[in-house]
Amino acid sequence: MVVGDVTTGTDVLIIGAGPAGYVAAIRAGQLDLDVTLVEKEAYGGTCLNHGCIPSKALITATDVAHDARNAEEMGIHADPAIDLAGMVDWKDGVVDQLTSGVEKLCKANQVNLLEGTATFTDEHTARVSHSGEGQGSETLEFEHAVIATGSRPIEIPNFEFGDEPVLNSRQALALDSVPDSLVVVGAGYIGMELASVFAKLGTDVTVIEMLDSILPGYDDDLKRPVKQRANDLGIEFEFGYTASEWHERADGEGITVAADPIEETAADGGSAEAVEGETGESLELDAEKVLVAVGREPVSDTLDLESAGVETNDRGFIETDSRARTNVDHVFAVGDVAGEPMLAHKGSAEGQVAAEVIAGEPAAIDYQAMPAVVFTDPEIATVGMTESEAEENGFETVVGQFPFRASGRALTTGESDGFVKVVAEESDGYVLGASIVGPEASELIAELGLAIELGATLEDVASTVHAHPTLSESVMEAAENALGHAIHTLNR
Amino acid sequence: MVVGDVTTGTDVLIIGAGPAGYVAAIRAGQLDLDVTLVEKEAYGGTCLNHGCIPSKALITATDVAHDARNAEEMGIHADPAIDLAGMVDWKDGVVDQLTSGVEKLCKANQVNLLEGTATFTDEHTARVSHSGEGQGSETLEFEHAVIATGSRPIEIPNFEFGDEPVLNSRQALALDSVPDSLVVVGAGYIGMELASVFAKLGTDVTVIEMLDSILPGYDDDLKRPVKQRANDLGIEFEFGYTASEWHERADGEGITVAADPIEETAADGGSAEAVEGETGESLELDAEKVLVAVGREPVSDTLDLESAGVETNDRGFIETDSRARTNVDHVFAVGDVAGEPMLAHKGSAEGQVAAEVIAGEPAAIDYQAMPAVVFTDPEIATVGMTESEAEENGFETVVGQFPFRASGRALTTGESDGFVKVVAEESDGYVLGASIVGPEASELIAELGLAIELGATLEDVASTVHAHPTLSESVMEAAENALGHAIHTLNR
Amino acid sequence: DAEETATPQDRVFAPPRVRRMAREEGIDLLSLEGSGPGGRITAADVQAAASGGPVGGGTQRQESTETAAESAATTGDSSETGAAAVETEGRTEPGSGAE
Ligand SMILES: Cc1cc2nc3c(=O)[nH]c(=O)nc-3n(C[C@H](O)[C@H](O)[C@H](O)COP(=O)(O)OP(=O)(O)OC[C@H]3O[C@@H](n4cnc5c(N)ncnc54)[C@H](O)[C@@H]3O)c2cc1C
Ligand SMILES: Cc1cc2nc3c(=O)[nH]c(=O)nc-3n(C[C@H](O)[C@H](O)[C@H](O)COP(=O)(O)OP(=O)(O)OC[C@H]3O[C@@H](n4cnc5c(N)ncnc54)[C@H](O)[C@@H]3O)c2cc1C
Repeated sequence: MVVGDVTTGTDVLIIGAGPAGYVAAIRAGQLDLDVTLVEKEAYGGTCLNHGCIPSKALITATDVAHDARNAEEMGIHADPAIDLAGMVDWKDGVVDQLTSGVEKLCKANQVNLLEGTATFTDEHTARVSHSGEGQGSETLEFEHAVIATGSRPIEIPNFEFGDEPVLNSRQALALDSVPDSLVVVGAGYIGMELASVFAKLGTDVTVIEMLDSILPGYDDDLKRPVKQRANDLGIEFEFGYTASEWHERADGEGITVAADPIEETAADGGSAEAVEGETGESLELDAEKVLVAVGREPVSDTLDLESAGVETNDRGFIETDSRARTNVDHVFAVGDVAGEPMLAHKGSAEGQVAAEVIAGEPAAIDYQAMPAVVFTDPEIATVGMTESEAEENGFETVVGQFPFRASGRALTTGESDGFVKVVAEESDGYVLGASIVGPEASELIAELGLAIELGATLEDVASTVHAHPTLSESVMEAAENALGHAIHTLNR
Repeated sequence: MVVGDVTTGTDVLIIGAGPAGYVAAIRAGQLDLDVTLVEKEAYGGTCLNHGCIPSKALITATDVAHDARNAEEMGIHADPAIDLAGMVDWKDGVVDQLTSGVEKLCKANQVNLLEGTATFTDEHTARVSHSGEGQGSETLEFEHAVIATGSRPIEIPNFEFGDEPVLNSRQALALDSVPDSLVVVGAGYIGMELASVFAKLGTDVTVIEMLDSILPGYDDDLKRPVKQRANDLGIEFEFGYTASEWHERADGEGITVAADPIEETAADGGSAEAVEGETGESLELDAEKVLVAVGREPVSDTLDLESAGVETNDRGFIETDSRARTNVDHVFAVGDVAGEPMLAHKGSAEGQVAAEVIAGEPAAIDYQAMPAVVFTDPEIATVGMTESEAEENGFETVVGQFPFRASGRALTTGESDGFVKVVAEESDGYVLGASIVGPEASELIAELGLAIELGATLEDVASTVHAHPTLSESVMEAAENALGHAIHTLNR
Repeated sequence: DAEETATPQDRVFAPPRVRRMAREEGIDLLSLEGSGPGGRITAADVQAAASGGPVGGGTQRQESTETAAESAATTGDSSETGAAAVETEGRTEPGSGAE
């Protein structure tokens, strides 16, 4: 361990060991660069420690219980008991396995790992301060730097994450007892994923959302099955409201969350729930806890970026070119800090590009299609353009659709809500985009991502033999439907 | 309904409404041909009524119970009770929904449906006899015929499917109470799938197999996780034995199945179980029922094929060319009756080709890759060539592999046995084949099937962004591994 | 970049749409040199072979019966009413027929 101020040199300094930074580090190591990866908290970043992995672990585990509890139709009678502390232990075990794996992979690829907080001191040096007792700081000289400091949850006025009943997603994923009731502020994907988890754990969940529907940005037809399922789970929604403050209840039995109606929404009657006889009135919701999930913001303000001359835009994101370069030629930015979409695989892909560009390879961010998945019940997955995006981009489109209720495989799993939709260019049939809501949407989207990347046409997808009985046949059928000759659904 | 002998004409006569025949019929209807589909028993054939669909329904349902029962590690404590009669009712409901859907789709595509048994009377006519009381028969004149009569389970000497404790797969899928104990003869995919179902229902299962391992034809590394899981489920194996006869036990408490050692196996010590101190000795296994699943044979002997001049090979299969044509130009054969692989999607694909060829389209069976799935626990899925097949075909190959235990998504589902393996041509990196054993193998194989059909390279697959956290990332990582730069596993 | 260790002669690397085009044109793909990545045979290669020379604008591509169906599907699906139509058709799909 390095104590005091020492200066060491490195070819590539990578700041932040989330999926963007550690992937950049491993790839740079593979390319024989001398790499130092600095992480202030935990290898794997938000994704492995407090995001993708823990959330998906709890989603899957609560689904196992939920599916068994609701399988009477299938002749299965079960009344599973959930021990959340045990579930969280298991989840923590999964996280440990993956984060220690990341550490090992870094070492095996000759990445120097350094624990500490990095700040820039000038264009070619950074200071790394170690937080442990007796640990000082050190100065690192670098040829290239890769900023991969990620993002953090946005706080809203009067809801501080330090205060006990107020949770961010990270704290919610670490609870070891099930709250009786929970208010979720924000119906984006994180809010909706966690709302389902808690509802399946038996919590009474109410979601407050400023806009008039869940999952802003997704097409209505994709949201419909998710909203329906959420209703079935007993999740309540208050659209058109914004959380204003919370206070302990006088009876000491929890908190009250207050929410004000959004002017516009109330005015134009956009949200049925918001106007129903109480226009302009505030809501008071009693609950045990409140989870604030209103979005994430880049971690770009704690790095002394100015010392390196690196600029951010007005939202705090570091803008980059197709080589993942910032305005400073030898400094790169990847992952959430480099902008939307704030998704792990987007960060990993950028991390690989940054490493390859530094190694002198002709890499570039030139994906035709970036997938996105929402792990709600059912899942939503999209890749490429939606129909309206394609049209805005000047394409004449043809659309094919296949409902899972016509899929033999879906019926045999008892999960047949949703559909596969494929958008293609009309004249030559090139696949432009796809969206799926339903069972295994997250996995099924992969084939369509490959189709888009390879410039495949509807005919290519339709004439590839898909195994029976699988959900992936629905992808083929959607393509056939667009061509006018689906077998298991009517065309036209 | 037609009574007595009437002659009607049709452009296309299709015999058998399984996935080969009904798909041919729907496609022919879409192409505006005048089609008559004759079925003697049930729309949807073996697959929907007694094969793919009912087996997958029971596999999924028993998995729901099994997963809940074994989720203590995840903090879930459940003791599900299974009511097999209820489960079978549910499964029958799924089957009904699909078969009535097939019937409706046929009608919507202007297919004439005829219930009865068809036999050829000459090259251009067939007789259809109706089985109902008072129903006679009729003669159909056709321009083209498509034979899609499928296959049936093979009987072995002394085990007749009519005898009560002897079951074929169809009868096993229709049981409405759980047998205490079951001997399964044959460790092919049908035997193994059903062995798992019954083991998960609580039956003591013993599998007798002539050869020295499960799932003949599959590579050892693919079989290993399946064999392991079967052992964990308490399934016992007797390799190197062949079932010779069965008899009721004297105490009336069930039956005894006798099995003889296979000479060769015993002689060369191929099977540890078979030789262990009892070489050459017969086995006696007590059980409640015995399921015989030793393979399937084409239904080509009940059609008076000679009258139409259509030939079969020595195994009874009708040989066809790449247009699905038999030796008689206007007669086509599709599905199980036209040869291996006897899989539903292979039959459907051939059915489409036959319909299109009859309509004058330049269709052909020119798939580069035919997927195959075994729905064991875990699933096995393959497409294209194995490494050794590729080498036999003269390719220099490179192989990439990714173990699910390194997949974040797999760990969050608690299912991380198995791997993805990709075989590619070395110099240009064309993907030639893939095999997967593990969670959702059946769905993951689709992307690789498309890759092969499109002539995609390893690089194409590796540089397609895959959503995180998904199992499909493992496909990308296997491709990266073949290229020497996987991120989440070490490269050679 | 075609090496000696070239791929076995009877294997064609071309997507299904190109294979069908070749069949329509009566062209044996094995006789073509691919111009796509790694030597993959492209639609343009088939068109070039079909017209006995270099490719033109690519508009001559023969569409089979699918063209009509495609445009029908487009008009149906690109509007709100198209979506409604999909719903209605659903009634004849497998899976939706159970009482
Ligand atoms: C609940 C939740 C669920 C999610 N689910 C998904 C999902 O299913 N799929 C998906 O694609 N995405 C998901 N995300 C988003 C995903 O987590 C992020 O997109 C991803 O983590 C971004 O990766 P990154 O490497 O850019 O940043 P991060 O993962 O945030 O990592 C940044 C790292 O940098 C470190 N760091 C910051 N500043 C410094 C410094 N000055 N010095 C040293 N170290 C520093 C931090 O400690 C952190 O470890 C989810 C997020 C949340 C919160
Ligand atoms: C337990 C089991 C599980 C299986 N699982 C899978 C799986 O997961 N995936 C997969 O791909 N395959 C699976 N199969 C195989 C699959 O069922 C067959 O490959 C498929 O059914 C073949 O389709 P087909 O149309 O050729 O024949 P069939 O489905 O056998 O249909 C033939 C039809 O023809 C009718 N018929 C026969 N003779 C006449 C006549 N003379 N006149 C009128 N009608 C006639 C029959 O009544 C029958 O309905 C499974 C099979 C079994 C038994």
